[in-house]
Amino acid sequence: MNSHAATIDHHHDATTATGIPNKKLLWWAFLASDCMFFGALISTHLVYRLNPPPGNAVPTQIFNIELTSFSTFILLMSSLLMALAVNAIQRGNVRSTRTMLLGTMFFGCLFLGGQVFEFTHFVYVKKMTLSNSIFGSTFFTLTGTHGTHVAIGVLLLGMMYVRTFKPAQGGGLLLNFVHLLAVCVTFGVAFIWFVPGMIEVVYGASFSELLREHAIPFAAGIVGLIALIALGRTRGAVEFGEKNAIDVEAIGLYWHFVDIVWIIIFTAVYLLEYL
Amino acid sequence: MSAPATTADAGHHEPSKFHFYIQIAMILSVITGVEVVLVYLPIAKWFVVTALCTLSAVKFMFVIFFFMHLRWDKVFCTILFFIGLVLAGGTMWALLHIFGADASKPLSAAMLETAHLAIA
Amino acid sequence: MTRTRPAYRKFFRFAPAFLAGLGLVLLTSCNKVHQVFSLSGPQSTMVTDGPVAARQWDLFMITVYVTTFIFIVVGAVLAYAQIKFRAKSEADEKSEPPHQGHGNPLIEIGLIAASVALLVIIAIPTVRDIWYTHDVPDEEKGNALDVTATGYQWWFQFKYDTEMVKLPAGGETPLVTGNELVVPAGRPIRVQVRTVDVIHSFWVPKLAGKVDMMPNRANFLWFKADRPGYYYGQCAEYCGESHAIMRFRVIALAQPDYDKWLANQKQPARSVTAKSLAAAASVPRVQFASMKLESGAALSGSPEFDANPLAAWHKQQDVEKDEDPALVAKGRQLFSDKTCVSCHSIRGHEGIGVTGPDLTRVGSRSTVAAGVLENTPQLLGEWLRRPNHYKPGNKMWFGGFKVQDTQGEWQPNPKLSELSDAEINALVSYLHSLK
Amino acid sequence: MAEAIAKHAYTGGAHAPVKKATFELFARPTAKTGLVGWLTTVDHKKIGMLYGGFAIFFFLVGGLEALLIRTQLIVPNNHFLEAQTYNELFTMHGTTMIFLAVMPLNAAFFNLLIPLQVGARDVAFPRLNSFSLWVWVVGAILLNVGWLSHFVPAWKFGGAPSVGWFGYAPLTSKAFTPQLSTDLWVFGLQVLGLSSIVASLNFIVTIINMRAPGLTMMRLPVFTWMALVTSFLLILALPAIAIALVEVMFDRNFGTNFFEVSGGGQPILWQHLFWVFGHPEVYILILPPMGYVSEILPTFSRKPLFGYPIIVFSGVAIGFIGFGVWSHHMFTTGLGNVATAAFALATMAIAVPTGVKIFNWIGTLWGGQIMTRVPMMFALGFIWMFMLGGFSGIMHSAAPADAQQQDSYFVIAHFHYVLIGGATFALLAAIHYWFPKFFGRMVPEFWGKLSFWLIFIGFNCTFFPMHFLGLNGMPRRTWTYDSNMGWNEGNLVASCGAYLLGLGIFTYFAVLIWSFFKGKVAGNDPWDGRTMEWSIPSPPPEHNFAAIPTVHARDAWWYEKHHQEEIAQERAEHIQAEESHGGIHMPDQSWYPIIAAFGLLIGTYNMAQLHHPVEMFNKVIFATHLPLAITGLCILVTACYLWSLEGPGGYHLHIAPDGKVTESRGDH
Ligand code: HEA
Ligand code: HEA
Ligand code: HEC
Ligand code: CUA
Ligand SMILES: [Cu+2]
Repeated sequence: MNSHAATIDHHHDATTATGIPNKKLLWWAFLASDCMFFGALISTHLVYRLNPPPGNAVPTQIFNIELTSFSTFILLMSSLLMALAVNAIQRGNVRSTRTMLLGTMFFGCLFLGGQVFEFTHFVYVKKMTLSNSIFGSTFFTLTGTHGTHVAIGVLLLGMMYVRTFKPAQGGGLLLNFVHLLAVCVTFGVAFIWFVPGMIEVVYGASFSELLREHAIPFAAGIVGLIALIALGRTRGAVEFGEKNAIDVEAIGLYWHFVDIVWIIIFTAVYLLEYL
Repeated sequence: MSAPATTADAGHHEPSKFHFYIQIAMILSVITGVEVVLVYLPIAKWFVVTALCTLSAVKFMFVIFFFMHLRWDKVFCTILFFIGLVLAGGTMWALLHIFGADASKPLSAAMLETAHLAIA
Repeated sequence: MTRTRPAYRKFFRFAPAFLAGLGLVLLTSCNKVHQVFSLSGPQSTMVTDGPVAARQWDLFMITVYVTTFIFIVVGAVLAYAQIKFRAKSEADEKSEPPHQGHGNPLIEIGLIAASVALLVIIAIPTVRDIWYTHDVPDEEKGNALDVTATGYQWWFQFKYDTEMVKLPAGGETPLVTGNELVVPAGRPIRVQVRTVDVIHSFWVPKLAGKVDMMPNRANFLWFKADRPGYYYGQCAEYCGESHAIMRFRVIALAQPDYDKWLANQKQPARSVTAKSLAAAASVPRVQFASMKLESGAALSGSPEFDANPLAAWHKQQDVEKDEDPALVAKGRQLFSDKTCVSCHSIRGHEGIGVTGPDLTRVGSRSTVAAGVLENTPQLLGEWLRRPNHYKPGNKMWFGGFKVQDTQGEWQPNPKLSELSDAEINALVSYLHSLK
Repeated sequence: MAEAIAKHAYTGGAHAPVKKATFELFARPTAKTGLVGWLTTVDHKKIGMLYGGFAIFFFLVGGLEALLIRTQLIVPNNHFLEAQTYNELFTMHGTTMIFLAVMPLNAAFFNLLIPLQVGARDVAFPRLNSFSLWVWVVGAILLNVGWLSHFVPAWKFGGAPSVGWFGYAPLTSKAFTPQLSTDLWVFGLQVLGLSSIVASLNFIVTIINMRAPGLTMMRLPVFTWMALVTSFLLILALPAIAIALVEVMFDRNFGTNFFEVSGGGQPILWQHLFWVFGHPEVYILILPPMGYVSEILPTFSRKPLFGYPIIVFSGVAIGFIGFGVWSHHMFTTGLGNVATAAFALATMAIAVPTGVKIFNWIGTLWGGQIMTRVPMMFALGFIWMFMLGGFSGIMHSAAPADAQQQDSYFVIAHFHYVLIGGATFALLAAIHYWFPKFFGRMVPEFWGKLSFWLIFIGFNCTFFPMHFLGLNGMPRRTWTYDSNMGWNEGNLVASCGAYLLGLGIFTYFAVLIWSFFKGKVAGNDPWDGRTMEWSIPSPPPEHNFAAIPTVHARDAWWYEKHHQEEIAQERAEHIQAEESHGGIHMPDQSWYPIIAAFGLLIGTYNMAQLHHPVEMFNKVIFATHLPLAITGLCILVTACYLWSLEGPGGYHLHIAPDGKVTESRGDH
């Protein structure tokens, strides 16, 4: 079977009883389930907002709405890139798919970095921790779970990205593994140290101070980045192609879902507090 | 099959939605902007809450129907997802009502109220 | 599948009929079986003594009537189908299959409608009674007595919110008792249920269904005792190791008796002086040699007690005749020395503790340790000697008799670990003088 | 063209090029038998049997726990067990029976039957299926390791979990149960939930997407329908408890305040989240049994199911309404009148669709030729007993009356009637019914009937008196009671009944074991069945169907039996078509699912004791368990990654005209 011999209809799979590809069905069912996950978490948060106990944190004094709005925007953009990645692979364009995947991961990282900054800021500056108020407990757990979803999404995208390099003739597992490691290190360093640090800088911290403070992680990040660039050059034919559109699309579904959950969190947890 | 897929006959592919997606993303960003501005405007609270909920719902629908392709997929996918969505929404609604009822006022919050009374 | 029907088939065919017959015979004749199905125990929900429990039982009976009716109808049809359409022989089983009918929508809709109609019969009184059992009816609100019941692992504290007692140091505080709630009969009682630790539940079956003592929630229930009586209560929500024996009692008294009881409660703890004695005692009354209790025995009510618990309770209120002031004084001293005071209060005497039940009038209670043991001198002594045997894990043992070392292991508390017989004797005399 | 896709996309993934030089960490096992064969299997039938075997083992363990409970309660003030041990026993009895016996037994039947009934060669994601199984095993281990501390003092778990099967907060907080056992309970349930969600997603896709040609949804066997509804219930209900467990876990380990009253927490929230899961859970337990019964009754009445569409619809309705009644477990927690009334009425509403099922089963019997074989007896027993249990459920739903029943033995009676008289009877029916299919041997009728009567009588002796105990005020979860409460006789009868019941269960399984070795050889279709699984050999071959069948009617096999020529021709064509494009594609076995599960075991076991130092050989090796926990999770992630790279792989089977099956790998 050749990719140019057949038109692949990305909305119909002739081998299944319903015409929906198995993977797509699996992911939609999982997302239905995930609705309940977040439903339970958001309920917990809102239930405790109904009748706050004495000594509860006051959200509006803690939130930084500009930053959060910016994060929201970032996540929306990542969704756009994800949609474009699917669009690209459905048209058989592996190159462009890679770029879009990296872009999605990059924006995901920005979002995560923003959250890391937000969390540390809340804990060290606003003195709101996981345990010193019920608001802290529910807020961190809810947004943290969402953040974990994003992080898992980045990891999955990274795996997908690395997989686009799998040589057509097989083999290369080790290289593949190193590649994945480079992705993890680079993006990990980016969202744990680099992005939050840069936000500090935007808010007035000194850049050189930052460099000195996190010298080791930054060095690791740069090594990772170089490895990424080196490994990212095309090396012969790859196995990945238009037929894998469903794989990219599946992860895309997950990614967009994480985005819509944030749409709800942004309104229910942040914006409504300002009324 | 291993050839870089860019060489594939473009005629067989469905038309690119590149520009369409960008337009959607722009609409989404604008809505987000409007939302943030809304909460600071001096208008009636009920109106803002309604507006926020509607706008979020609109964003939600845009993402699932366009970015997540529901619009182009079999309806069954939509049904499947909405089963989860509706049940989750219903459960949340019920929980919020149960906890919002007078009988559910926690003692710790009641303490806060009496403290306020004492001050007043 | 053998050709000839094995003989055992006959047995199995008649087994149901045989069983039904046996069941009937047993049900009607045998006394033991009668006891199994009789519902007249001290915690019966059927033999009710108050309007709330009565309503609940009546509602239950409505559900029983409706479901029994359905059971008889559906069961009859089912049994008929099972017998009528059974393949009679091997040949039957191999014959042409019966008509492959697929169903009949009219029958279905009819049955659905019938089910809904039957459910409405249950639903209406259910909703009515939810409101009735929730709170004291408006016309009786003015007459209601408010108390607060608080659950502790594993005992109950009762506070009379409106009955104030003077503190020796000045000021006043609501009257507090433990494990026995004394109320006036004929008046609605509104109980605020609270807890200091985990979830417990307040349940006096003959008076009212249970309401849980939820942490951080202002739950309450109401009941009314139609007549004076002695009622058994029990914690009904699993609350840890000794949940099974977290019991309590409600004693309903006629209003004059109640007033008398209340007046006495408001006094500080009773002190025994030579003057207050009716007659001099000579022998210690507690015989510890016989303290061993066999398994299976009733611990919380002797036959005499069970014959008329209310009378037994009244008797318990009387001061004992043969008190020994010296022994009592020694007991009072020990109560301080052995650090009992750190957990228990005896209003007017020593004692400031709040982690254990208030003991100001412990001698007049009919049970010890939340309904576990009858409050006889012997059993009270048993309690003091081996609290953990009678109530595993209880906080008097773990925290009093045993304390935690730095490793978190429980070590015997040198002050308290083993009380001698003489000490127990003195303590019991003292505690029983507190009427 | 479409056929070509069919061949490849059957396993849903990328097709590896012919000459593969993958750097393999673990060579893909090919052994079909032996330890490796079972550990790495992706065959739904083997996975089903493993589920079934484990589940039956735990059913016996749970039953043993029940017998210990009944022995303690046989006389008042008994000292056979200590209070703490008793509490561990009922907690683990409930948890074991529900999560480790009935649920996995249902999962076993899902695995065994769904692909056969929809006419597929395996489930949609075979390796994921194997992953669910092993993850389930991890959960079972975590829940049960606590018992070890009763035997080996060095294992300081503080005994088995003792918080009750619904673990109400705040009893589960560190202040009240500092022991490790509670942490293990939390993680154990969490892991079991993960397993169930993954398995259910798989079944949903299988049922919806892998149906044979002609098998429309309204021709699906009722069992498969109920499996579908159950799977939906699982994926939608489990998240609620998963979140609740996360919250408890955070409370215990990271000082959050979800259920911590001093920080403003409300323990009632746990109850809501638990029962949002817990009530659908009881329908998760009963819907598959309703499915078995709906298969067995028509077979032995030799008539199709009466009112098929309505039975299906009412199953869906039960599932849906089941999400709106959870607070009927909380009538005594002071919900407020409106909420109480609303939940009471919603609960009653469930009687309607359930009743519809009962009526239709009776309708199925009506006018049939009832053959009272053992499975049929259990199925009929199910109808009777489940009906009784349902009625006591209706009594509970009258909220004010429930104030007297809640947490009393009346509830124990109710749910054992629905769980044993309902779920277990149907499961025993199902085991007996499908045993010949999967082991190729018949179970002797006499011994089957004897065990039925022992179980039936024992069961009623045990649990019928409990209604009266409950109404007479006996609270549940009490390790002892006093002799003056009027409960002595009832408890004595119940305990004796339990021994009889135990004898019945013992007979039942002993006979099964005997039949496995010595039973009469069964043909393909010993009961004159109606659904597709009876059309293939017993035990079914690895590839299930020589040719994927085309379905023409609701009771597909029954139809085929009555239209033999037409079908035979169709079959032959199918076989030929399949062989012409390379034979039957079968997925390869894989090590990664079990390795991933192993990583999960290491991870969760150590996460449960995060704040304890790691001791080995009386030496502290790490200050906390964190490094080990991370190691476990890394194993998990790595295994998943390798799994995704490995691809479904696969080989082909070729069926010669004489029925001989040969295997080919690689090139085709
Ligand atoms: C298989 C599991 C199963 C099933 C199917 C059910 C079915 C039902 N259950 Fe049960 N239930 C449990 C398992 C189950 N339950 C468990 C495990 C608990 C205790 C948990 C714990 O506390 O540990 C429990 C507890 C429980 C409670 C809480 C009791 C308490 O703690 O206070 C309630 C309250 O309403 C309840 C109600 C019902 C009802 C109304 C049904 C209905 O679905 C029943 C419907 C069936 C019928 C009614 C019979 C057939 C119908 C007809 C013949 C039609 C005509 C009938 C009428 C019109 C009435 N159940
Ligand atoms: C499907 C679920 C299920 C099943 C099948 C059972 C089966 C039984 N249960 Fe069940 N039970 C529950 C679910 C179930 N239970 C739940 C959820 C609770 C609530 C727990 C809680 O409160 O948290 C409970 C609680 C509970 C109690 C109340 C405890 C208390 O509140 O204090 C009692 C008391 O009698 C009891 C008895 C029994 C008995 C006698 C059986 C019998 O049917 C068992 C029959 C089986 C056997 C007797 C096995 C025979 C085996 C052998 C003879 C061989 C043994 C060999 C090996 C182990 C290798 N159960
Ligand atoms: C660590 C605290 C503590 C200490 C010290 C302590 N107790 Fe207690 N005591 C309790 C608690 C808690 C209970 C309730 C036990 C239960 O029923 O669960 C109790 C119950 C009792 C009761 C039964 C009360 C009733 O209402 O049923 C008596 C009597 C009693 N204690 C006497 C004593 C005596 C005498 C001493 C000293 C020798 C003592 N206690 C020391 C905590 C303590
Ligand atoms: Cu308190 Cu049970
Ligand atoms: Cu329920």
